[in-house]
Amino acid sequence: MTVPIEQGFVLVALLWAIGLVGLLSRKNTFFMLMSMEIMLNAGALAFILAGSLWQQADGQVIYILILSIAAAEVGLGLALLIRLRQHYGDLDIDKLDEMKG
Amino acid sequence: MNMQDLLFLVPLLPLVSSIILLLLAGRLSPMLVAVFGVGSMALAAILTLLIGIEFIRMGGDPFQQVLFNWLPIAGASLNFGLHLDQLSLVMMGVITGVGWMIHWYAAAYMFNDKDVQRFFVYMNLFVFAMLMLVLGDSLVLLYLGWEGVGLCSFLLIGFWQHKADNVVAAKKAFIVTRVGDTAMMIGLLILFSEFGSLHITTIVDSTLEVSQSNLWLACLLLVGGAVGKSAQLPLQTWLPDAMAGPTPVSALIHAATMVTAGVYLIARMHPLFLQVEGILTLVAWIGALTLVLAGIAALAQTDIKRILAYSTMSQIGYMFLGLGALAFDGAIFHLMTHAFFKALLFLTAGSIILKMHHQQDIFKMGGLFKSLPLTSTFLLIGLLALVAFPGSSGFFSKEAILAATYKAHTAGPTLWWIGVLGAFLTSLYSFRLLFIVCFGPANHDLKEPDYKPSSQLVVPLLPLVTLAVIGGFISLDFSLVFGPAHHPNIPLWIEWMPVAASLVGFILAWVLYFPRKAMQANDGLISHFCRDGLGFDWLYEQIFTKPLQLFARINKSDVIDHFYHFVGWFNFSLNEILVVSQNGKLRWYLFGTLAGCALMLGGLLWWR
Amino acid sequence: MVALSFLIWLPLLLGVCAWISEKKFKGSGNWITLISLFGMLIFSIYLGSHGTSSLSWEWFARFNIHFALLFDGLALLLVVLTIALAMLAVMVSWNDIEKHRGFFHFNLMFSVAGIVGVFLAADLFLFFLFWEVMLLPMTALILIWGHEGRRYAALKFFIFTQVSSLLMLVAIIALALFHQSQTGELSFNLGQLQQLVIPENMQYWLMLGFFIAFAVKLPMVPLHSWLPDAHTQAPTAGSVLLAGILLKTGAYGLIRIVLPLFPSATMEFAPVAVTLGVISIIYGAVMAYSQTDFKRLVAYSSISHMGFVLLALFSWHEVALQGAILTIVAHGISSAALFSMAGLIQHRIHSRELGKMGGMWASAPKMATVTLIFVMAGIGMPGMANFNGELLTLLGSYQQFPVQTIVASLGIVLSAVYGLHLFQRAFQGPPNVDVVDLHMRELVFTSLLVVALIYFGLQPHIVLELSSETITSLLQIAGEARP
Amino acid sequence: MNIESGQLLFYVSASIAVLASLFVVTNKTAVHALLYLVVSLLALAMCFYLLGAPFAAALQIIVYAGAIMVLFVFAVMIFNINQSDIDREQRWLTWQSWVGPSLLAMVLLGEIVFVILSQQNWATNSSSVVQIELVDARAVGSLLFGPYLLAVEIASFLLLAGLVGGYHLAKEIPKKNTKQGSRQ
Repeated sequence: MTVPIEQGFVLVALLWAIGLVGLLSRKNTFFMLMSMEIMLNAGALAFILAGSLWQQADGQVIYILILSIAAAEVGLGLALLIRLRQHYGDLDIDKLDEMKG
Repeated sequence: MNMQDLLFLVPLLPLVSSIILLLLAGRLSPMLVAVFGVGSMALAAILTLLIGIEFIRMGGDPFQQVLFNWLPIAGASLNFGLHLDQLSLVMMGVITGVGWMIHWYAAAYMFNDKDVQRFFVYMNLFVFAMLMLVLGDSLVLLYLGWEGVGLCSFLLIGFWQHKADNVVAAKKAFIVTRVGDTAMMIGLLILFSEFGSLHITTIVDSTLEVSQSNLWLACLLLVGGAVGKSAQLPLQTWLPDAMAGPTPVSALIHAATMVTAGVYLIARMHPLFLQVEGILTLVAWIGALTLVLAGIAALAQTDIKRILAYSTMSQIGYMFLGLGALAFDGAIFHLMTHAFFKALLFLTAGSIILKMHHQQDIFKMGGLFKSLPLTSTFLLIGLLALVAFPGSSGFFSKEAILAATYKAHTAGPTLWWIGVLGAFLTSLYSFRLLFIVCFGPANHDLKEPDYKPSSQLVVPLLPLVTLAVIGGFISLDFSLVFGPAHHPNIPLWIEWMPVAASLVGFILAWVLYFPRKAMQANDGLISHFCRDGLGFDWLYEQIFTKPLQLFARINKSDVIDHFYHFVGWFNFSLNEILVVSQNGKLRWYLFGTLAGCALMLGGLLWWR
Repeated sequence: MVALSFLIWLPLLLGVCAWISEKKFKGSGNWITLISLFGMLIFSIYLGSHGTSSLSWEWFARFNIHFALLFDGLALLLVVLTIALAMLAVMVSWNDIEKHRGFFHFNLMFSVAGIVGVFLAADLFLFFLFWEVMLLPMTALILIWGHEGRRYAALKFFIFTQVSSLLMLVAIIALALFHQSQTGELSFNLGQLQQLVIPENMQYWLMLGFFIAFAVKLPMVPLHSWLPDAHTQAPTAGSVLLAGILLKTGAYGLIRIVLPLFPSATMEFAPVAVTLGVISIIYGAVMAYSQTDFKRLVAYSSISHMGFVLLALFSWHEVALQGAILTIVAHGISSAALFSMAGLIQHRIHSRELGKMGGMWASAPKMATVTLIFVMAGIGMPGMANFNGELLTLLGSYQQFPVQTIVASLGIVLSAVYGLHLFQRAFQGPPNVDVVDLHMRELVFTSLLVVALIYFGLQPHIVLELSSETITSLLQIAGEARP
Repeated sequence: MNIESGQLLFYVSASIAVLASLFVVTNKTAVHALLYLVVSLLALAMCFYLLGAPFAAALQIIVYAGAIMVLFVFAVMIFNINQSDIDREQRWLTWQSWVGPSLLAMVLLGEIVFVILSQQNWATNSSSVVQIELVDARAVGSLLFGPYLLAVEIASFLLLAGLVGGYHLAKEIPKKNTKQGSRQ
């Protein structure tokens, strides 16, 4: 099978941009988390692409590492969201602005 | 034992006495204080006499005594050494001799002052410094004495320091003379760089080829130092104010010794002055101008001590004139006779002031010949010597200066005429003083009788009276310092012209000031102008003091500091601005970060 | 020689002892500090009597950094001065310190250790370390025991010194790297670095890095503005140490590092440095006259005096170098003396304002006399130590920079103006306050200071002999560097 | 396998992934969005498979779309989302909130795409089309437990930390510490 490699990377960029839009425009932290998943996936796809480009397994290794990072991140993130929900009743990210200068 | 080896004791005695008095402050009775203070001076004077006799017997060759190594300047190590020659012997004689009398008088004058011990600390210290000035074998040692007398002068003018005026006068005296001192210091720098040494004999006898312009500048700066110390134009303003000190101080420091240090300096360094063109003429002109201006200013004074102060200024003007006219010996001669009669005059004035309960205004005196006959006689004798009455000491010395002035190539008839004018002014203000103080109706309620001849306030005056009368017959020999004395042949009328001028002055004074009724001080505009020292004080105030004070007031908090404050403020403001962006909103940060990425990436692509 | 390093460890150790014993027995800290300083004084003189000694231990072998000390005549002179003035600082603040007395003594000894370290260090890394070490206790002294504006003053002091020493650090590292590029090995050793032949342009920049650090410490106008605040707000002991010794570390750095390492760059830079020195002299004097605060006035006068040192050092003339070292010693004594007088007065009337003083001679003649002597020493009265320094400085500098030296001489007049201003406002005029005269302890140390000032005024030989080696080597370097 | 159909399959799954992602981002209901996310992940798994990484594709389905998404689902359950949440979501999502992010994303996307397309030599062969070869799990495994062992260990630490942290954070907290609690 052949895939035009730059088209693959355009897909990566597209997914990443979509995730970015979600991350920036959603106030709901839950949606932000999901947008981040999309972005992570875009990154993962980039590694897989590179791996198949060079015919090496390293891309997949990195994919596995990304996977574990995503798992940890989601675990922690969701735990935080649960706390957030308990505190404020909603998941408005802009309420967490106590670190302002 | 050779007497000359004891030379170091002459300055040491007053110093030791001063230190003892300082260390035992408040523990000695006034009597003991007087014994220490005057005794050390008496010993020093006697020692000086013995050394002098021996010195003359040995033929007057210069004598060096090195005490210890002082400043190991690389390549020009400087000793703490004494140098005795004919010039310094005369100076030493005047300082210890006249100084002894004044100390003696002062012991009686200040006996009841609670700070008499402090007074003698300063007085003895002053004598030490003055002796170092004249005996020092290097310019640095001379400078040590020079500054030392300045310090003592400062302390003694402000001796009664609870009065703000005295304190201000003391400060003024110190700072104005310090201006001169600084000029002299710069002169020393130039001399050192030219001659590679600061030893006086080395410099004076040097055969090195030196740049004329540098030497000229050095001489000018030395004159600057001399002018400051000797209260000549343009640094004369401090002397009248210095009269705030006790009267014996005025007699010792501001008449007999310290103020003549400038004359000594120029006489000491005269070979340098002879090497450069024009500088002696400048000295002569400074002297001539000062003597006339001081004479005019003296005419308008009402304070007896200020009259004498201006008179001192004017007499030192004569000495400068003499120096400028190459009559170095005449100038030193006048220095000596002036020390005699001016010390006498000041001490007499002190006696009068004491009787008058510290009243110094001559218009509040009057008719003293009747109430204080002895004191008034002393005053008369002193004034006669001052106006150079033929036969008195002042006559010979002033004559020597004026005669030399007429002939000298550095001076000339114009300066001579100014000198004659000065003689006229001298006579005018002297007899004005005499007439107003001693004749006419009494403007006071003095009941006490005059001092007894055995009084401690009279006895020290007797040697001074004697010297004021016959001091002119002392023949001084300066041949080894200034070269053989030469007496210019001058027409007879020139010799007697100053006497005639004095006579005219006497007659005019008789007409104007002989009190027929109670006198009042003239309060016209010109009188005021003259009384205030011809406006120099005002001028200097405007030029120097006011700007400095203004700057001090404006810049008290240091303008440079504002720059650092600005840096601090700038950073704080920057912080304030940046804090706005730190709004705590996560998405905002993310947006900022990514916008930055976009910009950088865009920039990279644009300029690739 | 191991004993040499004790000069640095001992004050630290004894400082801790004083701290602990002050906690247990109130008032014992003073004695312990004083006695241990005295012991150190004897010890350092004993060490110095054996001539130059040195020590070098490997420290960070990887970077070729050594714990290297060099104890020569100049170092001995300054170490003795340091310890003596630290003793003065203890005696002056005998009863002044109310809180954390033990910690105060520790800080004092800590700063002594740092300063002695600076004077002894023969390795630039070590030098920098001590340079920073002495900053900390001094900041603490100002911050904890200072007067009303202490926070501001301490911060300012810290920032100025820190920023400037960063420049020095950069220069040190650059120098070490340059050594590596020339010889293949890093080196921080002063002696080795002196062997380097540094290109003109690079020399100039490195020199500037060091120069600015030392000029801030010196201090030189316009980098002086920390000094009046720090001196004014510091406790008396702090002011004594600051004025007496800390300023001298700047001059010492110039003598030890800037002049020998970058001779031709300093010669090129000399007109600028000398002019800045002259500006310091005049500006410091005028600013001193402007002040109404006793300590602030003395602080500005220090700027003026240290201007003479700068003028002398950059003249590269033997006489001027002698003058610089004499001025360093003399100013150390006289300014410390004046600051201790300020401390004694403040202890009595709780103010430093000259306006609140006046006529104090009437009630305290001894104090007045002593102060008069200190002031006179400060304004360069011949026969006192400061005069020798100024005279030699001027004599030497005139040979190289006549115009600047003549302007500098005007400082003599201005010094009289501020000196008399200070003395008269405080002690003369109508009596304003009654103060207690000096008592025994105060009389003892003030008279010692008077004796020292007059002794060094008449017999400056010992100072010059101790420093002659340094001066000779500097002149040799100069001779090689001059085209 | 047919080359044409493989490529076609890639385009289709890529389109699905992009569309599903768009829905994730724009959807107002958390559960719907979550389901779209699962779709997107599955589509990506398809891509992985087509790119010759069957092991990664399997992991994507099992771990990502399976385990991780289950976590999300549990979270949604705990959140107990109701109509008011959806309404609030409606309020928050104004058209203005999309403008800025979209513009920025467009710019970045444009720049990145420009970078990607301007690279001429992607691979050693002159054509930009790569012949995909299968990289199987064995190769991945030997690499993972060979040179990447340290990374694996670190990842295990990370997961452990995530586990502990998640447990600690999501624990029931005492009422008095919550803002809600203090308000009532």
